[in-house]
Order: sequence, then C-alpha cells, then structure tokens
Amino acid sequence: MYEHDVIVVGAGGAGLRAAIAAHEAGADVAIVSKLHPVRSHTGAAEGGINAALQEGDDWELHAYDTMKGSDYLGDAPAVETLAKNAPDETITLEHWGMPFSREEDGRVSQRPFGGLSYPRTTYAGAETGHHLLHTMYEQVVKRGIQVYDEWYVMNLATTDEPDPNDRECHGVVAYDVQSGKIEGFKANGGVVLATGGPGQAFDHTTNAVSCTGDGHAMAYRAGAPLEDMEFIQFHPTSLPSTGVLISEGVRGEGGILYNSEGERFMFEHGYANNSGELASRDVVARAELTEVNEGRGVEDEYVHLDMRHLGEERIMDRLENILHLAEDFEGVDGLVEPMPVKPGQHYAMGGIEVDENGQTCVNGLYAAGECACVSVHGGNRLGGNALPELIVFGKRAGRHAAGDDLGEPEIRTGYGDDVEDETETELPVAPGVAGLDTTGGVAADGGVTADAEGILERTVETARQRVDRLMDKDDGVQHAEIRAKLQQAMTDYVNVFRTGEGVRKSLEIIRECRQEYQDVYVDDPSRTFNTDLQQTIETRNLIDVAETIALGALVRNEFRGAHWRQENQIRDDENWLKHTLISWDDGEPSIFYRPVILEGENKTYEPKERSY
Amino acid sequence: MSTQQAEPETQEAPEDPEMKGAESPQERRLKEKDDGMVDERSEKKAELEGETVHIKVFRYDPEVEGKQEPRFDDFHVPFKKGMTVLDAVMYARDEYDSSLTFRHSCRQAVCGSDAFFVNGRQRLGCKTQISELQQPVRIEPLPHQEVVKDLVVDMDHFYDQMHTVEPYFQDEDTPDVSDLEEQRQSPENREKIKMSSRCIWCGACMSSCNIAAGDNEYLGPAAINKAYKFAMDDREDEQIKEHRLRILEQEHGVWRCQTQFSCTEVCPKDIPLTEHIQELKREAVKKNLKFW
Amino acid sequence: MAERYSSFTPGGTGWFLQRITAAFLVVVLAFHFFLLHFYNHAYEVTFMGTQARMENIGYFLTMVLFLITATFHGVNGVYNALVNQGLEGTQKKAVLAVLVIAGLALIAQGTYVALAMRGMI
Amino acid sequence: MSQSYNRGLVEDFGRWKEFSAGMWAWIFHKFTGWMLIGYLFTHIAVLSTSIGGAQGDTTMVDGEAVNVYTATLQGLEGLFLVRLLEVGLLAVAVFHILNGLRLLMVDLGVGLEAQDKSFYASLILTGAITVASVPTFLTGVGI
Ligand SMILES: Cc1cc2nc3c(=O)[nH]c(=O)nc-3n(C[C@H](O)[C@H](O)[C@H](O)COP(=O)(O)OP(=O)(O)OC[C@H]3O[C@@H](n4cnc5c(N)ncnc54)[C@H](O)[C@@H]3O)c2cc1C
Ligand code: HEM
Ligand code: SF4
Ligand code: F3S
Ligand code: FES
Repeated sequence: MYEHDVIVVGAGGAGLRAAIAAHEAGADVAIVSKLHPVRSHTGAAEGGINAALQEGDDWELHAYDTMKGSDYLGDAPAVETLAKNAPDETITLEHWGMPFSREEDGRVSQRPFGGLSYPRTTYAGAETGHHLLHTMYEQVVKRGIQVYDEWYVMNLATTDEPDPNDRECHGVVAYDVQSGKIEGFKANGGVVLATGGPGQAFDHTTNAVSCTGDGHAMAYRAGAPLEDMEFIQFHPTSLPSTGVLISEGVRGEGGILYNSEGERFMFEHGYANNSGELASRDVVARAELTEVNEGRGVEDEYVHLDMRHLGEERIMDRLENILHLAEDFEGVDGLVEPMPVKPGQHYAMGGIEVDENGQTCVNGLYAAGECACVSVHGGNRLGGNALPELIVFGKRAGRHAAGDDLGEPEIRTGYGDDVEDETETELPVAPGVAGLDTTGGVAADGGVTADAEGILERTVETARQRVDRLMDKDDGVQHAEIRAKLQQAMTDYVNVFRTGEGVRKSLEIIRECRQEYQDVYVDDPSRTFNTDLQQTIETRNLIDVAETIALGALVRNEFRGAHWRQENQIRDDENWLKHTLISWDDGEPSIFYRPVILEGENKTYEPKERSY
Repeated sequence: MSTQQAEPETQEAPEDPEMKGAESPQERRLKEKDDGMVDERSEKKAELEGETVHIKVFRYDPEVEGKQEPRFDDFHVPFKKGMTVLDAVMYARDEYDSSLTFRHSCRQAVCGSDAFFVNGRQRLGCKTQISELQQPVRIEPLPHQEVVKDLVVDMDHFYDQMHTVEPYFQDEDTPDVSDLEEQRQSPENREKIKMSSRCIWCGACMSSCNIAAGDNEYLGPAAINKAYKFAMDDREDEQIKEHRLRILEQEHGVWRCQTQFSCTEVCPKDIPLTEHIQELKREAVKKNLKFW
Repeated sequence: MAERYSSFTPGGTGWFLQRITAAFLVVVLAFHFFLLHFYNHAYEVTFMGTQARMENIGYFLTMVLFLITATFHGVNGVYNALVNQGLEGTQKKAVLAVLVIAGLALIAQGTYVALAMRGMI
Repeated sequence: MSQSYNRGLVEDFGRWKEFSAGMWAWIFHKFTGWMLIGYLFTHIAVLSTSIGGAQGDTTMVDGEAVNVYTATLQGLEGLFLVRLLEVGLLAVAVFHILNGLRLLMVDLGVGLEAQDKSFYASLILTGAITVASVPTFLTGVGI
C-alpha cells in the first residue's frame, strides 16, 4: 500500500494544478494517472484562457458574461470566484514560463472569443492547452512531486454510512497498467478527482479515447451526486472520421457551410438569418443535423465547410493549422475541396457536484476540472472558460485537501433540506448499476467503525476479485461491442436533438448494455499492459455516466443552454432555475434538484434572454 | 512510469496464471492465442466488405506463450476515406483481436502516445493517412526502446532524459499573487522558441537517432530541444542560461549529435531539431571561447 | 538530476578543433592532390623532385602543419567515433592512450621523414 | 515490473534499407574518415623510405641502382592495383571533403533544409570528379 497526504487522480490541467497547490501548502502529494501527465487531454485545447487582465476589463464583466453564457444556471459564488482568480492564476502560469503569445510591448496577447464582451482570451498560439499542460508538468517535475503514471484508478475507498454526507474517503485503488499489479493508495488528507470529461459516452466526440468519465462514475458510486449531466456541448465543426476539432476560426474568417445540394443552409433554410454561420455553437449544430436528417447531408452524414473562396494567401496566413488538420486527419485538401464537418460531443458542463473549495459531500473527496461541476458553466460553457476553471478550482481543491483554510463555502452539496425531490417524470426503466460487483466504491461489509486501512484493504480485495473474474471468464461479450452500442444510442437519442421518447429509448438501450455487461469478459489473457481489461472497466463507467446524462435529459423538460427538448422549446425560468442532481442510492439512482444561486457578491444576476 | 516513483511498500506480484490449478480459462486462452486463428478471422470478415487495407502488426507479449517469440499478425481492415494508421489498428483491435495493444489517446497529434515504426519510419499513427502508404503496411513498436507488449515500448528512459535537462523555469517557485504582473517578452523572442515549444514527447526522434541508440546516456534530440526552449527564452537570466549550457555541454550532451537529421525528419511537429542542436553547439563554443 | 553527468568535460573544444582543422585541411589537401597528381604526376615522383619541393621552407612548413592537423583531425575523429559508440571507463582511457601515442608517433615519424627529405638529416 | 523485450543490435544496422540521407552521409563520412587516417599512416610509412634515400641508399631496378625512395614510389606507381587504389582514395577523399564541407555548413546553420540534397550533390560530384580523374591517374601505368 502507498500512503500520501493528498492523492490526486488525473494529471490534466486540473490535476497538476491541484497537486502543485497541495504541495505548496506543505502536503505530501502524489498524482495517480492512467496516462503520463503530458498525454492528458488538456493538451488538445486550442483557443485560450479567459481572464480579465487588461485595464478596461474587469472581473465583474467576465462573471456577467459567464453567467449569461450559462443561461443562468451557473452558481454566482462559483462564477465570481472564477472571474476574480483567473487573472492571477493566468499570470502565475506566465511566471512559470508558459509561452503566451505576445504584443509588441511584450505583454501577453488577448483575443476576442464567442460570448465575451471584451477580448480577454489569453492564448499561446493555437495550442494553448498544450502549453498549459506542459508548463504545469514542468513545475511538477521541478517540485519533485511523485507521479504514478500509467496507473489506472479503479475505485474509491470510502466508508459506507447510509447518508453520503457522513461518509469519508480514505484513498483509491489503482492498478499498474504495465504490470497488472493492484494496489491501495491511502490518502490521509483527501483525494482529488481530476479525471476529465466523459466524451467517450458518445459515438462522435472531440474528446480523447481516455475521456471515459471514470471520476464521475467512481464518485457517483461513492455517493457524491452528479450535477447537470444533461448539459453537453456539441461543437458544430468536427471532422467526421475522427472527431478532430476544426476551430471556430474558419467560420470567423468567413468559411461557409453548404449542404449536399450546395445551399448555404444557415441562411437559405432560415436557421440564423442574421449571423448565419457565426450563430452560436448549439444553433449551428442543430442546423447541420436538421439538414442531414432531412436528407440534405453529404453521404447522409455531414455537411461541407468551405473556405476555398478565402484564397490561398489568407488561408495560409491565418488558418494554416486547419489545412494540416484536414489533410492529416481526413485526407482532404482544404485549398481545393470543401472540408466535411459534423457536430461532435465537445464538453460536459455537468459533473461531480462540488462547492467552491472543490469538495464533494463525501468528506475528503474532492473534484476539479471537467469532471467536476462547481457550476461555473451552467447550461452552456463559453469558449475559453474551461482552462481557467482548471487552474482556479484545481488550485483551491488542492489547497483545501492539503488543509488550507479557504473559508466556508456558499454552495451546498449532497442531499439536504434545500433540495427538491424529482416526482414528475416517469422513468421508462429502473436505472441501475453496471458491473459484476454491485457494491461500487463503498466497502460493503465494513460497518461504520472500520478504520481507514481496513476500508482500503477491503476495497483492494474487491477490486482484485473483480479483475480476476473478468480475466477468468472465458466467453461472453466483449466490451467493444457494448461500448459501440452505448455510444450509438447516445448519439442517436441524447445528441443535439432530444425528445422525451428518444431519451426513453436511450435509457432502454443503456439498460440492455448494462445487462450485457454482466456477461462481459476480457479476451486478452495477459497481465502485462492489458488495455482490453482497462477498457472493459472504462466501459462500465461509461454506462453509468451515460445513464445519468440520459436521466438528466429526460427530466429536464425545457430548452436551456445546450440542452434542447422538443416538447418544450423554451427556457422555462419559472420551473427550471435549478440544478439536476442524480445520486446513487444503494444502486438505485435518485433524482433531486437544488436551486441555482444567482445572488453574487455585489449584485443579483437577473435572467435575461440569451441572444448575441 | 515516471522517475519519481518510489518502490512500493508491499510488493504483491500479480497472481501467476500458472498457479491457478489445472487449466484456468485464462490459461486456455493463453494457449489458443498461439494458433494464429486471429488472422483468418479478420481475413474472412473483411472480404465481405469491399476495399480493405492489409496491415502487418508486430506482436509480442512476455506472458503469452505464443507471443514470447515476436511475430507479425496480418489484419485486413475495411478502408474508409480519411483512415489513419491509428484507425486501422483500433479497428483491428475492436473487431478482430482485443488483445492487440498500443498506446493512444487524443487521436489528433497532441498527446504523443502513438508513435510507431510504420513502413520503416517513425510516425504518429493518428497523423498518418493509411492511403499514402504502401501495402501491406508494416506496423512495429519504436526501435531502440524495449518492447513491453505489441506496440507498447518502455518510455521511462525517454522521460528520464527529458527530466535531466531541468525542464522548468528556474525562477522563484510561485510568485506572490497580489497584484501580479507578467514578465515581458518580445514577440520575436516568443517566435524564436515557438517551434521548440511544440514537442509532444512522442519519442519518435529519439528512436530514429543512431547515436541515441548507441549511447544510452546521450540526452537525445527531444531533451536538447527542450533545453533549447529554456535557454533561448529571454525571460530567464544569463546566469541560468549558462547553467543550462553547462548541462548540455556534458559529454553526453550536444556534442554527441552527428547531424544525422533523422530526428528532424521524423518529428511529427516539424521541429527543426538538428538546427536547434547545432545552434546550441555554437552557443557553447562561443561561451567557451571567452575563457581562452 | 543533471549531476548524473558529473564527468564534466567541455567536449566543445574537441568538436571545435575538429571543424577548424577540417577547414584548414580542405585547402591543403586540395593543394596536395593537385600538386602531386595533376601538376606533377605521382608516378614521376623522384627523390630529387621531392627534395627540391621540400627545399622551399614555406612548402616544408605547410606539409608539416598538414601532417599535424591531419593527424589530429583523424585521430580525434576516430576517438570521437569510438566514444559515440558508447566507449566507457577504462576502455575509453586505453583507447585514448593508444590513439595519442599512435598520433604522436605518426607526427614524429612524419616530421623525421620531412626533415630527411629536406636533406637535413 | 514485467519483463520486456529488447530487440538489440538488429535495430542499428539490420535496418539499413530504411536509413535516410543523413544517416548514409554519417556512415559514409565515418567510413571515408577511417580510410583516410588509415591511408595517412601507410602514406608516412611509404615516405619513410626517403630516410634511406637521403642517405644515398639504392636498390636495383632493371639492373640499375636507383634511389630507394624513387624506386619504391615508382615501383608502386607502376602497379595497376595501386593506381586503382589511388582512384579509390581520391573518391574517398573527395567525398570526405565535400561532405565535410556540407557538415561545416550544417554546423554554421546554413542550408539545413537542403541537407539531403547537399548529400546527394556530394555523392554525384564525387562520382563525377572520380570519373574525370581516371585518365590522369591511369596514364603511364604499365600493365
Ligand atoms: C479539442 C478541444 C479543445 C478545447 N479548447 C478549449 C479552449 O480553447 N479553451 C478552454 O478553456 N477549454 C477548451 N477545451 C476544454 C478543456 O480543454 C477541457 O475541459 C480540460 O482540458 C479538461 O481538463 P481536466 O484536467 O479536467 O482533464 P484532462 O486533461 O482530460 O485530464 C484527465 C486526467 O485524468 C486521468 N484519468 C482519467 N481517468 C483516470 C483513472 N481512472 N485513473 C487514473 N487517472 C485517470 C487522465 O490520465 C488524465 O491525466 C477544449 C477541449 C477539447 C476537447
Ligand atoms: C580535406 C578536408 C577534410 C574535411 C573538410 C574534413 C571534415 C571532417 C569533419 C567535419 C569531420 C567531423 C565529422 C563529425 O564529427 O560529425 C571529419 C571527421 C573525420 N575526418 Fe575529416 N575532413 C577532412 C580531411 C580528413 C583527412 C585528411 C583525414 C585523414 C587523416 C580525415 C579523417 C577523419 C576522420 C577519421 C574523421 C572521423 C570520422 C568519424 O566520425 O568516424 N579527414 N572530417
Ligand atoms: S521533438 Fe518531435 S519527435 Fe521528438 S519527442 Fe518531440 S515531438 Fe516527438
Ligand atoms: S538524429 Fe541524432 S545525430 Fe543529431 S541530428 Fe538528430 S540527434
Ligand atoms: S493519439 Fe495522441 S498523438 Fe496520436
């Protein structure tokens, strides 16, 4: 067994920041990550980091933009914490050596981004995330923080009191991918989950293959509720074969979308008569899918994004990297032919419910980054707001886990007297649990008195048995089949367009997947670097996470931010200014709501029409 | 695994498959794997589906009997426009043989996980269109690194070398946050380090360098490039730059480079590695000349 | 971590001298080739002819310098090549010693020869 | 930690078919460099006959007493094989010089983008110069 004060699970932007902060607060930190840190998906972010740095800009404007962008589902304390701290955190990165793009006078450059009232997106070329990730990893190396890389975290070791609010997390169980060895990691101070997004729940995503929502699923099984899972951002221009993102820049420079009939459909079919291709992400994504659904898609799958008319010179000057992307990943030369694009899953606004200090309702369990939901993004994330979230809340979570006093949080977590139970929606199928063992992260037989070590040992034992069973089973279904089916269902029914009926259908398919998962087996008999085993475990997490997404999408019968429902295509502030929370209750998910906090430090954010 | 990893307190070996009684199912499958049944399966299935690509993938697994002696497996994967080498191996894994093992994650050339030796050259699987290659496409793990399993190689040494050049800003750890201002850097200086800062740690360059193969302590092009990024950044002061040059000047530093250019040719991020190494050699000579 | 490379040797000097000598050799070697294969012909070389050329002090010095640089360049090159192949520890020291001795012997013998040609011995 | 498979030396030269321009240049430069230093040693050895020559030592060639130095050199020059080796030496030297110049340029950071082209150019030029010099080298050889 390994033992540290703080265990950080995940080494993307959020995890690295948390580890550095905890280390500076004097804790003995270790990072456990299934990928080597520099492989994390933070490296894929291109656009930039929003921070009110310049004179004339102001954190309050940033907060306001964020709140408006969230469609008033962001919690004001979180939004304001983000906006206030982003500048200092961004400059700290600069001092750590991050190569930001520069102005003539040597200051860092900022550029305009969608939904922002001031050009405050700080960037480093077209590879901001790459530099952010590498700069922070460098600092981790400098501080000699222990990194267990290519260790896959399977479960949390949590006590099993009936009320999650009373539970305590004592560590994690992980296995060394390279050798197959399963070990416990005891955390004396706290466990910070920073495992990134759940994009692989969808068939077509800009997210990495490793974005499988492991943290979501582990926290969920340990009793921490998942919040606002229905809010998934779809990006309108991703390449059809791989999901690689073609940045908004192409449309910003004047790129045009055509359907198979050569119509400029954004105008000709009246999706956005004013802004056309430059309408907001969700509008464009829905328009594209409508075209495809109505038979005007190219190969029934995608539409064309054409930038040829911009001329070679302008393209080479401003969009050169796009040419490379299209060439390398789609085999298309953007100078001579239009590029195929379609909407792809891009970002999950929801996640593990935490307060401003990154803590969940389970004692000692923290979450930060895309896997968490402090509720900064609410119903819709603004471009450039995820990276500041990583560094601001990653740092807070790390410090708090290390024992720093950050004050009482205003946001409440877990089931309590301020929540409202879901009563209206009838669920088509009883949601359930996936996997051979039903006990999840909570040590089953422990009783309240078991000590930390005992709990950890038991969790390790459960994990070993589980792996043994998966390995020993000789025949059955392979995870890839189940995963493909799940992803297809999510893309078919819980995509950009959602209907009550469709979402119900998806829930049924998810249940089928879960049943099939009972029969899953790992074909690869080797303990050495068994990715088959790893993916099989990941698939189970995906099933659980996908179900919460679908459940959220089913109960929220309104149109807010990225979530669109056919039955009720308006934003329903009367009934829905509240977060959806789904919590695991002995394997029976229960759904409840917590009102959104719109009272900020100096003002209350009044919901307004979201139009740009 | 990183260098910073301590030895575990309790070392519990994974359960040995041999120990599990007469013949566990795992063991049976271990045996079946030798029969090369996989290839036939894939061939049949693909025949039904039109145009296919033929890939030959290196297989090795220290635990599986039939794979202890390395071999190549053939797969016939249905071709799709835009298909990359990574797509092809993923398809082969998901449809034909789930034990086919390789690292991959981002699918967009930023995570650096999937550098393979494809048709005799180090390439990123996800960044290589399979239609541009001659068939059968031969896919092997990176040369000059130990093979852990199939296409997975041991990257520890690479990480060690990267860490050796002190790849971090030497300034104070974390500045005081109250009223912080950024350090100034001219756009020209930013431009100077731009290419060097794009490295994704894929290891292709190290694998392609003959010198690195012969001399395990040679820092190698990636680490030297990393050092270049810091040495050329004006935000660090002269003294630190000298310190950096001193690291690079060691016996196994820049002088080892014989300007073979293989590193520059294979780098998926088009970093002019040889040029950077040469520039550092000149810097070092300049610095040393002062003492004469 | 950098302390791993504690055997501090500014390898730059050798590298630099290899380049300098190379630059010098280009000129002299070209001159040497032209003189002895195209201007004079190697098959016509006689002791007298050689002696006549060597009488010229400039030519003599150039040749000796040529010998020294070429030897340094060649021996240093061989040494570097071997070190690049991962020669370590005692082996490396031994090779260095052998090469230095061989190089010095070559220069000594060569100079002796040149002096003989000049008729000074 | 699990065992891993080391493919060993095969990696280095077993893959020569897949070498790129820069690698060939390196190998050839090495090879020619070694040839040259080897030659330098032989060359001095041969020239050492001049020590005797200076003291008036002679040797009998065609019944005539000839200065040893002259005799040795001319004797060697008279052999076709030696002439052939000389052509080879020229080729080796020319390549080493041209590629050496190329390397010097590379060291100065000039023309790095064309490094493969300059290698091919060195090869071609070496070939051309060698061929052109064949007549000069072979004149007067007694076969
Ligand atoms: C293409 C693209 C472009 C984007 N552009 C921008 C942008 O311009 N601006 C912006 O603000 N945001 C952008 N985003 C969003 C932003 O990049 C992500 O939300 C953010 O990087 C997520 O960081 P993270 O640290 O939470 O997770 P990640 O960086 O995904 O890291 C997750 C970590 O968790 C580890 N992990 C996961 N599961 C386990 C497990 N079971 N055991 C152990 N370790 C585990 C992984 O190894 C990894 O290290 C973009 C996203 C994408 C996909
Ligand atoms: C005439 C012009 C010459 C030039 C321009 C030249 C250039 C060079 C250069 C630049 C190198 C260094 C290669 C490197 O370190 O990457 C080198 C190596 C070498 N040179 Fe020369 N050289 C010349 C003549 C000679 C001569 C006359 C000899 C023989 C005495 C010689 C023997 C060598 C040897 C042995 C090496 C080492 C090769 C290796 O790396 O294995 N060179 N030469
Ligand atoms: S320098 Fe290029 S080839 Fe080498 S590790 Fe970095 S990205 Fe890969
Ligand atoms: S391949 Fe090796 S020899 Fe130098 S130019 Fe690149 S490091
Ligand atoms: S999969 Fe990330 S670089 Fe290829």
